Amino acid sequence: MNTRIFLLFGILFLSLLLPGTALAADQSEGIDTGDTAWMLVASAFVLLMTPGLAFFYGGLVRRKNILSVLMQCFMCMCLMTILWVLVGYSLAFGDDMLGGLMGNFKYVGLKGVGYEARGTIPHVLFMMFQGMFAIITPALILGAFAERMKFGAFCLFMALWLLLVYCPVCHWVWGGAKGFFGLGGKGALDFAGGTVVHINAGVAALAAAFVLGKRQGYPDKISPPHNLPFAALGAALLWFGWFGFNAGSALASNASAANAFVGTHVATATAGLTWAIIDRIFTGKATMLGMITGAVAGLVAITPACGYVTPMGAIGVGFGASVCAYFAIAVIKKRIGYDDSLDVFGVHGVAGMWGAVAAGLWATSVVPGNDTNGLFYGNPSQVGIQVQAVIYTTIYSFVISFVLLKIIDVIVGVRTDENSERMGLDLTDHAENAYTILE
Amino acid sequence: MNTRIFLLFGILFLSLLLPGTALAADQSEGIDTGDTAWMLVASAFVLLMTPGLAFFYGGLVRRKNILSVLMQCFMCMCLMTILWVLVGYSLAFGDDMLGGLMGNFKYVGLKGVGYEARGTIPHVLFMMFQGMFAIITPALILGAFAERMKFGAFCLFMALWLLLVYCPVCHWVWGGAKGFFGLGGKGALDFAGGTVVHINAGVAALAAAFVLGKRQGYPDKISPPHNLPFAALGAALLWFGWFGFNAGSALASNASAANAFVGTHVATATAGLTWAIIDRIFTGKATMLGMITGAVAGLVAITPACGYVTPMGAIGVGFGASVCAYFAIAVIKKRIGYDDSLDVFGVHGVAGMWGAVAAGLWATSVVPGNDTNGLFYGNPSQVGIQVQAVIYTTIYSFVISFVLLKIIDVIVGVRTDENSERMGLDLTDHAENAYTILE
Amino acid sequence: MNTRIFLLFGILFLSLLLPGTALAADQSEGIDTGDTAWMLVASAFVLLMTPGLAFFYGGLVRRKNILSVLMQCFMCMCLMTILWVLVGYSLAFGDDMLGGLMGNFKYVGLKGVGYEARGTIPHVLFMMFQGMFAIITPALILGAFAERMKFGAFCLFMALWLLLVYCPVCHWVWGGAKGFFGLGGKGALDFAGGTVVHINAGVAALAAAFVLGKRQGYPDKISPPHNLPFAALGAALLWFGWFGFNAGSALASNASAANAFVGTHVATATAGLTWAIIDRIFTGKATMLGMITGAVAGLVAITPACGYVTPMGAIGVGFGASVCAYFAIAVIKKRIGYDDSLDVFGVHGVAGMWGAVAAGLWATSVVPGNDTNGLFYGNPSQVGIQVQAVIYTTIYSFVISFVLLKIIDVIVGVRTDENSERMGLDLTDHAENAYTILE
Amino acid sequence: MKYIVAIIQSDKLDNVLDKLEDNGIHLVTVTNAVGRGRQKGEAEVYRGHKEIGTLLKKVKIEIGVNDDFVKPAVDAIIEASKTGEIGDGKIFVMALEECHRIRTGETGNEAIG
Amino acid sequence: MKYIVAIIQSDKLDNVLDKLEDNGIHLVTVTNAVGRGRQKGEAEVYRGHKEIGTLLKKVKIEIGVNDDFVKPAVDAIIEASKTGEIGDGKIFVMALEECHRIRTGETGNEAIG
Amino acid sequence: MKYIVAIIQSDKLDNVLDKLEDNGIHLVTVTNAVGRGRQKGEAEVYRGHKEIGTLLKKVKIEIGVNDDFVKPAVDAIIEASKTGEIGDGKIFVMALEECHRIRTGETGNEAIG
Ligand SMILES: Nc1ncnc2c1ncn2[C@@H]1O[C@H](COP(=O)(O)OP(=O)(O)O)[C@@H](O)[C@H]1O
Ligand SMILES: Nc1ncnc2c1ncn2[C@@H]1O[C@H](COP(=O)(O)OP(=O)(O)O)[C@@H](O)[C@H]1O
Ligand SMILES: Nc1ncnc2c1ncn2[C@@H]1O[C@H](COP(=O)(O)OP(=O)(O)O)[C@@H](O)[C@H]1O
Repeated sequence: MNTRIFLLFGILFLSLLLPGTALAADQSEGIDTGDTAWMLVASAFVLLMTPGLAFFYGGLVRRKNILSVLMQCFMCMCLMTILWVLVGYSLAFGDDMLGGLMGNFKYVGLKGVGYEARGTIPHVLFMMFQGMFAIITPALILGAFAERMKFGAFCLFMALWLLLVYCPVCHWVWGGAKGFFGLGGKGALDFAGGTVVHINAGVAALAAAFVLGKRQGYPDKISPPHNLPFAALGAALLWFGWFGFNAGSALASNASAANAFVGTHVATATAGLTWAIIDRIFTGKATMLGMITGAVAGLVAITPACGYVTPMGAIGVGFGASVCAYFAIAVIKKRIGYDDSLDVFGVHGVAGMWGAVAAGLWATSVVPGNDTNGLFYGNPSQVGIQVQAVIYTTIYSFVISFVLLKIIDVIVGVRTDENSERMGLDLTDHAENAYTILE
Repeated sequence: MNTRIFLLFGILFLSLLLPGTALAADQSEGIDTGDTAWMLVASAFVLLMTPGLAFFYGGLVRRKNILSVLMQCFMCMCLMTILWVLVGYSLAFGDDMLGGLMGNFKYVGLKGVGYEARGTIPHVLFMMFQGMFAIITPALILGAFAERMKFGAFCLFMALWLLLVYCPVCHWVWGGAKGFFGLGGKGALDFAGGTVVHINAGVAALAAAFVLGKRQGYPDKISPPHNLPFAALGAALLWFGWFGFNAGSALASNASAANAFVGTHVATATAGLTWAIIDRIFTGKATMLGMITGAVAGLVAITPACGYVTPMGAIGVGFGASVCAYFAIAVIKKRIGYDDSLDVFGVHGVAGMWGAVAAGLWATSVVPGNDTNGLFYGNPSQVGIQVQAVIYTTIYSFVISFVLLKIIDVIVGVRTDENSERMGLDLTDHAENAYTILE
Repeated sequence: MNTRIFLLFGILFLSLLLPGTALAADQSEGIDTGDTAWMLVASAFVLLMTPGLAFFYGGLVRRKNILSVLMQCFMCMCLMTILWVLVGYSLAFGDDMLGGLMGNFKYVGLKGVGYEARGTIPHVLFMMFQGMFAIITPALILGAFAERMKFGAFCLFMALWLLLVYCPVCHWVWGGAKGFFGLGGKGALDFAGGTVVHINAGVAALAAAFVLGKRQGYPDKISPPHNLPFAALGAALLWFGWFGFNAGSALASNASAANAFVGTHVATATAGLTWAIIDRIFTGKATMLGMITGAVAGLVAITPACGYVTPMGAIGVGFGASVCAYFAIAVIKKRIGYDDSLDVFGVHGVAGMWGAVAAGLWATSVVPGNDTNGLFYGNPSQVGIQVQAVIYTTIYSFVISFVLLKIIDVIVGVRTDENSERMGLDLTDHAENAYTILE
Repeated sequence: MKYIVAIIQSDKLDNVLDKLEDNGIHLVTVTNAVGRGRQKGEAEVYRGHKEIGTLLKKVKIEIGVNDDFVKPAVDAIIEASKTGEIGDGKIFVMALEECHRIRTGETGNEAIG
Repeated sequence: MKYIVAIIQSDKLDNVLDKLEDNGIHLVTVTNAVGRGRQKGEAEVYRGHKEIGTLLKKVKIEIGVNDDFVKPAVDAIIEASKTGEIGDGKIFVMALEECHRIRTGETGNEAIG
Repeated sequence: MKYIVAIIQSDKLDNVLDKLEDNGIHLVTVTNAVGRGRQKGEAEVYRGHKEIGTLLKKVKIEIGVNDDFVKPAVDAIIEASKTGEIGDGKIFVMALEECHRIRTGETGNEAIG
């Protein structure tokens, strides 16, 4: 595995020494300073979500595995970035290739991605904003196999998943794909990544949970979250960063962005409250972990919908998000019995599906920048289009992720050995301890 | 209590299914992308303050109560948001009702809060920015009764306090109230919330400390802050977010915002340094907790003044903030002997009062967007107006908060039972532990 | 020491009461709302870097010293701010004085720093943005003498270092210095502070490590980082805030800022990945601490270059950063044997030097806002200019820092006594404990 | 000389320390502990998954005493930490053969107090 | 009565607690510990600096038992915590002279179980 | 066989471990502890409120040894951890009746070393 990364890296470095591959000079005409300001900030916000996720996840694992979670998140921040600028952006946003399955190689090495306006912001900034999505999406998956995946296999899987799953689905929805795969072209609504990001990652997580199998001692002998304040910190950073994710997806600083911002906030608040109430009803007490889990489910669900629904519609989206995710985690998961360590499928997959469908329910052309109405505004057919997008993404993501993991398992093995799992990945995979005991 | 929230929630959810209540379509004319970019960001910054507060407070309580503090903060983020969009915004920014005591119901359910420009930003964004203030203000209070209030009673109190205390006072100062309550109309200066936010919350905190009574073992057997780095993290997030709070209150990205930004930073720095020096003088050593407490007091004090004073004036405001707050906490509190667990009254109430008065001292028309001079610039009468605003707010907030708590106490009881207090609220109210001991 | 600060403070406070020193009113003509929005945000981002640094450093020290690190960082946030607005800004950005060694006193007390446009943003905002740099730069140094410097001596050193080292070097590069010192005038490229910030601080750190000497027990009996998740949190905040630092240095929201943003991100990702690979090769495992250390080294190295190199060039800059810093820390430091507690020289000094040189390699006029080419684009002489700037800064910073510390050592003593070092600075210097043991 | 080990409710520690002081016993060492006993834990809930913790937070006190201080020590602990509810804990007493004060090198009865 | 102190691999705690229960021993107290033994630590690496930790994470179990429960307790611990690899730990048994249950004031054999 | 419990200044742990090694004692278990003694705590100040902590951070070392290693162990600890200032701590020695090595099932003198 090691050598593979190595090779890749070597080639890539050499290519830098050839200045000829650089970008062409161009004008800053058509660039709006306000929109650019917002997109600079939004990009930074989205980047911050990955450390947010790291703490959200890291607080929930056992003391001996927190660094492995943080490390995997940071690795996504590094590895995905490089893959994205070298080839991923091209696969996602290039012109159709393989019948629209993915983009072609026109933007490889950022060739042709310059400083000219794309919309009202520099093209290179658009590329970066999208690149931040390409970091967090794979990172979401890791919650499913936390505490037991080999680090080398992790890196390999993530790299391949980005190129073979994320980039294609991104291309279908946002990259202008035509023909069979052109979900965007077919009119599927996905403002900020319900299908591309959350269903995609959530379903891949389910596949991973199946391939990796259960942790030793699951479900009865797994000790509870080792540091819930860290999880709360992570949730807070996610909430904060998600404003960039959703309102940034307007790609401008306008009323559409404002609407997405408000919808995001309202849905999240509703979902957090809803989970707290469900908790209270079913287990007698409102829990902090429940509330932040609900909030994240709300953020997930509003993601595809935030550019199409009003703030009032967002209440409906948020409410449904927690109901669906709770049900998936507390009932379905138990019944089926897979070990999705940190409930990625429940929170991202299920709430993501709900959100995609909900966009088809509450979408309204009242919202600036949107002409599509949903079921509640007299257009029942939109629900069908949404469901179709969900199904395509689910099948594609599950199948490819499953196969990828199986192949990697054969080549290098995905699961750490029993002894390493007992001692914890921090020490055995990264040669570190998160906390000292005495000093 | 449970059932009450429930009902509320049910009604609210049903109302969503009626698409007729949606917002009217409208133009994005008059919207400035730069101003909107700044206000989007500022709103996110202000949201981040509440988790910041959660860690600032959470680090100071005992290990067994940190989750209850985090949970209460997250609950404010959820519950206040929903109340705000449903009715709070209307009560605060609607047209006068009850002789100007609060706003009327014109904006209920965000009816009429659309995408048209309010100033130079979309109205819905203005609503959201203000909504973030409605989250943090009640959250501030919880430091006073930390470690001993029942969670159900907490939710009830917070909801009522928002509607019956926050919204009215907000209406008086910023909502265009006329007549007796029209503090804004009378010329009281409050740029970003000295009266509305800090005095209001600080005084309510004092009332709460009286109603709730002392914690078991207070003052001698309360162990020290369990995690001061968390408190420092919280203070850092507060400082950061406060730029959105204060400079965002310019509602535009202009010289007034820049001045508020600089004043905020300078006053905070001065106050932090001042507290460190006071600490050194009176107890021999400069403490980290003292420095961050001072910084927060500085942030509080500059809040009402930052749109009116120069950066040099801000030094004066910051200096006075720490002196007043230190005196209130280290001397007055001890003498009176109430148990304001995390010194909300001292830091927010007292420093807030100082800041409101200080705005009347250092205000100068040199600052862009301001025509009012203060005492040091030849207008002594402004001090009187400021004092009047402080007094009105103090009396109103104290009385209503006190009565509210007493009523809630009779109905559901505000204080947790002795055994729960001993075991900690994390376990008894939220069925969780913040940290594992062994793994 | 105490009394000194005191005096300073007294004088300063009195000066406030003289309203005559205030700023002149002026127009907001020429101010762009988009640029201003971005610079408001960028300033806040840079401020957040200092707490980020506090956690990055604080997580790496022993449990008994974390508060002292946090306190020193917060002290920089307070003390440097005040010095900056009172006199530092003037020394850095005033007109030449002492033959261009530093700026003159024209801006003392922010006299003449008003609301008029400087570029396209209010002058006062430009002053503040620069002020945030003046906070973090001294703070960087403290990693070198963590766990053993007296707090009083620390304050004194920091204050003097700001005025006598930071302000002059800042003046040479960005302040328009002419003549011998005018590095900027000579064409040295330093977009966001490779020389001014990182080399400057890194070299001062080396001087400090020599003057302070080794910690008791170094190198064998120093226990490992007490809280690596805190270090990861700090690294995440640094990465996030650095977007403000680098892209903010464009002083506008344009294509140059976008390019700096992308370059920053790409270089950081590359450097993080590179360190992980080096770790894997030399010690068998990729470590979390290594990856975040690499990322910070990448951030440092791209700082001077980000406004001149393309995203592809940034890959080269990032790669070299980790290679150089790793070599400096794992090989050179061991051989020379000084105790730079948290590797400030290795990470900031060495990677900063690499970055300054690398700017001279990959600079290209393709990048908007830049006309200078580097070696790889046909202009070998640029490398010489860069090396010269590095040498000047290194010599000046080392000599003055060393002398300053020696003088302070004679007057008040820089090193804490043996017993305090054993017990930890938290308790002995700040009268606090970071964590409780029992509750 | 005896070596006393007491496991008590953690929030009773302050009480116990005070009472020991009253009974003339100043020197003690305290550690964190968790214990399994008859006491039922509070239910914990993580994402709808209910668990009853079996290991509950306690505090362990250790005291080396001369023989005639055993009773005062035991009495003090019982008096100060008894809540009457299950979970109050135990006191164990063992024989202590030697005691050294590190600072002075004193041993035995002189060293202990 | 005896006082048993066992140092075991920390991840074997659940096993040991279950097995003790099976053997009729319910009451135990547990604390975190680190130990130096024959076991070699995993190398730790901090910025290229390799260290072999000598103090490894363990868990300490303490049990006060009546004499006839010593063997069941020791057997249970050995059976449940043995991995066969270096680092499995030790069991120490000491004489216990007194035992008090704080809640009831019971002493001796009645108090212990 | 004896069971030695030593409470020492926490920053002297490294010294003590080295010295024990020198005296032929390799196997030890260490836990965090806090202690109340003659030593006065440093004042702590929280928002102007001064407190003198009475429980100070210590480290507890436990060693099971054969009889002839008691003296070397005690000497090593005293030598390596003595600062001469109040707060240096104590060493307690108890009789140890049984010792089992979990890995091998060995008992008694063979198991201990
Ligand atoms: N025989 C024992 N050995 C070790 N620890 C014990 C023993 N008996 C009780 N304990 C400790 O005392 C605590 C309280 O015991 P428990 O049975 O819950 O209550 P009670 O002593 O009031 O009946 C336990 O959690 C455990 O830590
Ligand atoms: N004589 C002893 N005194 C105190 N603790 C001991 C003693 N012997 C072993 N231990 C504890 O048991 C742990 C395991 O011992 P080790 O020698 O590594 O393995 P093993 O017992 O399998 O040979 C040590 O880390 C230490 O905590
Ligand atoms: N009799 C005792 N029983 C338990 N612990 C003790 C006893 N005597 C001393 N200690 C421990 O030793 C530590 C140091 O004791 P102290 O009286 O402060 O210093 P010195 O032993 O140098 O006189 C105490 O904090 C406590 O933890």
